[in-house]
Amino acid sequence: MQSSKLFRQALAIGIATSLGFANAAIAAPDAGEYQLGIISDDTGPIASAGISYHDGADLAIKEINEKGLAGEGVTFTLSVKDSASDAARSVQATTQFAADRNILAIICCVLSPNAAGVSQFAIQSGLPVVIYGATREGLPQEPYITSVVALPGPQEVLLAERMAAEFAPKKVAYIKQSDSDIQSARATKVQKVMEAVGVETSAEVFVLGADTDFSGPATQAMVTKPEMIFVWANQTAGIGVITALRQRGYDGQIVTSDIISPPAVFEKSGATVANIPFAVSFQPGVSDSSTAQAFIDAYKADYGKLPDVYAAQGYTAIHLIAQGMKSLDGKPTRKALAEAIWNITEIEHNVYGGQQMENGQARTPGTLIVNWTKEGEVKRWEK
Amino acid sequence: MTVSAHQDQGAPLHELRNVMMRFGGVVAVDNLTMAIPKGSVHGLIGPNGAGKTTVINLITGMFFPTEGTIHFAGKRTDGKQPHEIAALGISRTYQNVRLFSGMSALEQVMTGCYLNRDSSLFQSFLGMPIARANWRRVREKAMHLLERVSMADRADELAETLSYGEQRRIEIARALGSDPQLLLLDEPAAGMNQSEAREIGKLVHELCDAGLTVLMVEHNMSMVTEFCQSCTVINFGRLLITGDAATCLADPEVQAAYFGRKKHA
Amino acid sequence: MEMLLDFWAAYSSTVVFAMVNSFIALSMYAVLSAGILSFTTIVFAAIGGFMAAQMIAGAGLPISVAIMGAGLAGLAASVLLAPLFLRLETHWMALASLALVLITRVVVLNAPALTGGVNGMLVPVRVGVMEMAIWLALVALVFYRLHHSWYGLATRAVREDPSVAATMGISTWRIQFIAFAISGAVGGIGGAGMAVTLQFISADTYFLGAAFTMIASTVLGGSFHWFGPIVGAFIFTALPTLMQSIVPSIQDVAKGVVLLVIMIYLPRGLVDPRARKLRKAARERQTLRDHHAPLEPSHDTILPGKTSKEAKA
Amino acid sequence: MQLFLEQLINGVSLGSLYALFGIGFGLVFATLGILNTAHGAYASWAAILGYYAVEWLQVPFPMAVVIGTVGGGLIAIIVDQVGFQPLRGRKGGMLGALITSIAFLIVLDSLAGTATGHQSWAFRPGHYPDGLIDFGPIRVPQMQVIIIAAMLIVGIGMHLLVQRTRIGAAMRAVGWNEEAASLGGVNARVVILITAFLAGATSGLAGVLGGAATANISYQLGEGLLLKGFAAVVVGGFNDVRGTIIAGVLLGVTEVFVSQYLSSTYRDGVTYVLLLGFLFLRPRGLFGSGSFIRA
Repeated sequence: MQSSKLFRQALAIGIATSLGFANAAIAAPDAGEYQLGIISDDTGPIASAGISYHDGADLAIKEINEKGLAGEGVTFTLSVKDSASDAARSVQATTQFAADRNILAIICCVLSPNAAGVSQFAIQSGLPVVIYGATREGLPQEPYITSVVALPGPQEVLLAERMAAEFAPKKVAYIKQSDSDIQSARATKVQKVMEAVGVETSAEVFVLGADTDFSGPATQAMVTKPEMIFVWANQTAGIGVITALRQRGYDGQIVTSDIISPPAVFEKSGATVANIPFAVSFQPGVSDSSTAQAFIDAYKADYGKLPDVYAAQGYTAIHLIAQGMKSLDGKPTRKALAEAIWNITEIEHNVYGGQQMENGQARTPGTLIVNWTKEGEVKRWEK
Repeated sequence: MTVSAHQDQGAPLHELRNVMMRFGGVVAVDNLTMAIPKGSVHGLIGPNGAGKTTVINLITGMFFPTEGTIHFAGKRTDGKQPHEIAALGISRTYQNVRLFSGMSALEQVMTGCYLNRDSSLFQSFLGMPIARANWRRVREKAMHLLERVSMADRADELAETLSYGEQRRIEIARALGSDPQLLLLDEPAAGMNQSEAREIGKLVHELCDAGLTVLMVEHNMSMVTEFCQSCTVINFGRLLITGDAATCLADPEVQAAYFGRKKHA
Repeated sequence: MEMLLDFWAAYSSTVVFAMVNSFIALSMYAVLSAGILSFTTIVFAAIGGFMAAQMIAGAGLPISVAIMGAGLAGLAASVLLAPLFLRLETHWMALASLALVLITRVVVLNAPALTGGVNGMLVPVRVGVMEMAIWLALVALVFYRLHHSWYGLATRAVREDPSVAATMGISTWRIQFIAFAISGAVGGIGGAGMAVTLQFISADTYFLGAAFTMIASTVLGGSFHWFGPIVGAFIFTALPTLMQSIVPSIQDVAKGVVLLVIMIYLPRGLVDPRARKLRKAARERQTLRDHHAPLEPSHDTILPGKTSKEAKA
Repeated sequence: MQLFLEQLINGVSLGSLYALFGIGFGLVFATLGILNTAHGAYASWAAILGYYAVEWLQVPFPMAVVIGTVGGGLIAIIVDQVGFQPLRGRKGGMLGALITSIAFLIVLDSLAGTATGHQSWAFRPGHYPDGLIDFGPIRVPQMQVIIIAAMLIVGIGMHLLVQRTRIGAAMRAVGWNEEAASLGGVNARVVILITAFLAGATSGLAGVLGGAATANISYQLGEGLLLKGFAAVVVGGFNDVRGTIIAGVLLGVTEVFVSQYLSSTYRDGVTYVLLLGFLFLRPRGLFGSGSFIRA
């Protein structure tokens, strides 16, 4: 049967290729040379952010190796497996990393579902994971799973309090993405703050992440004549909503999240996203610590563009591992490394001007409330 | 008329009574009344586009008549689904051979024996002995039918690799699988040479002798005169004449409609 | 030896996912083999998946019980849906099934008590390779038996030519109803399989991406024999991993091109019993120097209902 | 009342995109018998080409629309000749064509992802008609007016083309039976090329206009259009341009009204349940009469 012959051939090629790779990996590494893994989102629906995380991580590796930040004579290489944001492929990549004895730890995941699946498997096979993107509560688990992403909440609360104090609006509308747990959670936090100070909710409009046309939702929100509209949705949908509001002539205050912080967004939307306040923990032009400045310069030199908040998170994830590594003298094991990382209470090398860790979970670092100017710069937001 | 001569063969097995079939504005069958005597080979003839195949489709339930009634063995069949009519004992072949692609000759005929199955789905996927015994029995029956059409030695071959004449014979064996009382043959000799056609004719006669009633749509006049006891001639969906074959073909109206047209074609 | 163990440790999960995808592909094959193009498999998988997740995470039942429950849930859903769907002809049915996939997503997102809503559900246990293999073997055995049964013959007849099949006493409706039922049960099992391998399921787990990938792998493997979908599922699961190591930057393009090339050169898929028999016949002809010219194979259609030839007769 | 009218216009404009997209999709199905899932990729690519034209070559927006539209048509021809033509000779059936189109969907989408750096782009403010037009108390974005007008012009044009011209007659003939059409003096190959081009071009037009109106030019642009366009075609009846237009517009209006007046959470649910209900009640579409099955 030719078909089964074909299948056997394909299988043979697959095995040969993979064995070849296994072989290459088994070739004994130099003393002090360790491998980390990244389950990236270089392709797929959220690749726009995924690539930034990956770039940030690459930069961190380079820096650590040059400066010996992971300890004397310790160098890292980064092994990449692209998940294309697919949960099954994320889990497969985890098992492959887990089986590869040279891999000490991995960083991963923008999407919470993928992070949850990866974590479960990593715990079962004892592989340290540092999460750099997913913001679901309760992901960190002692000692193997840690997260350098601050949970949503505090930043939104700060932002909302500031808006309430400075504008004292009477009526506010919320446009939320109903199929995203993170965005709904953020919107709820904001809404609570606003309602607590007596701001009336004029409309709650739900959109879906895959929507493209937002003229209906924009009209729906605008018709209730809110003084302020909060937009809580993923990047594409959120910018779509903002554009639709502006296109239809809404000139009230729009407030949103860090989805518009990447420089690529301003490049795309220009003045449409100007003067919209959002809260971030890292932003070129505003973050002014020396570490941040060094990171921004190095990133610009390597990639020819400014880093965004995602790149900063990928960068931080690798530095967290380096810090754990440094505290281990001698032969690191996965378990020892996991414990070392778990016990870190402050990330030394960070771009936020201070980053606390508590039970494997990054706490919200300094919050910057900023906005794009019409000229394409990010400034601290002022009314 | 000679119809009375055949009444001694008993009541008609199958009848169309005042059947009309319209497709949109086109009348394909126009007030047709036709009876197929039990135990005979009955011919249905007429020029191209006369509506012969439509009649077969009406009998097998592919089409529901716009008006009129259809009766088989004393039961109304118009409005019944094709598979229900098949279960009553009517089976057919096709003008342009429609075997199932990808099945061997034996599998084709076994599919034709579908109505012979007496094991349930559960029995067969549990692999119960009753299912296996039934399967074996039907397999033997299918082999026997293939032998009958002299195709037993090609049982395992894919039907589409066989010649046209062989495919026709397999189709007849398949149609016989359901043990029909009435077999409808739609131009069984089309595309065959004279000797192949005669073989088919002989086979039909043997079947008839064994008690089967046959309706044969045929173009080949010598086939009709040689093998049909009686026949019905239609043109433009209307009945021209019905009676014994020789009389029908000699009828001047038939000559005009049939051969007159044929000359111009 | 150690290398082999490493290899197995690295790729065992790929094998498990391939087995899980095999269920989904077999579920699609179940209806496809009876001439129906339907994406309802994904709906059955979702029902089975959340059912299993609830049974395991909520009720603490063992995996095998949960998989059984998921199969039954899928079966029940398909039996309820089939009468509605069988009223529609092919493309309308395909669309209706797509619409149902989209509706399922809305329902999953808005029924947090059953599905965790936007948060999805964690499944605390992971299925073993052996257990999954046993389930797949069982299901494959059922398909094998069915293939060599009345039902198998009838489905092939209905798929190739439903009106001819009807004149043999085969009820298209009945055959397609059974096909739906099998698809439902197997789809439910597949959905549960996804739950106990991904260990996290949400509305996105059972959505269009899975529908398109799985129909493609079913047809790629071959939709004329039950072994085809399994082959297709294994290839489609292993392909991204393989492409990743060969051409990481254009892995998706490469995947599309592989699919395209196979469809152009082997339009009936990798496992094609007819092609095998045709080759055998060709070989025999060569040796026998048979003069019979083979007929052009009639074109395979998945359209049930009356054919145009009939309609225009 | 004002809200109602504004939302009505939103719905009609959204629906016009679905209709515009659906016309080509239906045409390919009726004439060539292909359920083409790659139809959405034409729209994405047309929008990307339009973007390049405006932002890099600095051509005016109307020119970009033309470039995108023609580009969509050319891509459709390439896809047809590379992927679908080999299947025609061997009668691969509907399923083979479907899977081939999925292959193209994967390839074209991921190439589009690479071409855009996986980002979502948008025409810069001022580089496309982004102003408002006042109709009494109602202010309507220019893009919405343009989209509705484009749909009407293209829709009526296509309907006349298919029903009244020789090319249209030839298309219908090929749709009915390719072999018979060739015998009747119709050059089937030419008709296939024209059909593919028109389908790609209408999809491309929907892509450029939609991309501009929604400020979202990415490889995912076509995905949303695909499902809704497919729905419009099915509800409208496969081989009737009028049906596709009416169904597309209805779909858009339904979506917007459901989320305004019923529930925005259940918007898609309600829309698709209505669609399912319609299918079960009237499986042949708005204008469908006989069974549509290709020879």
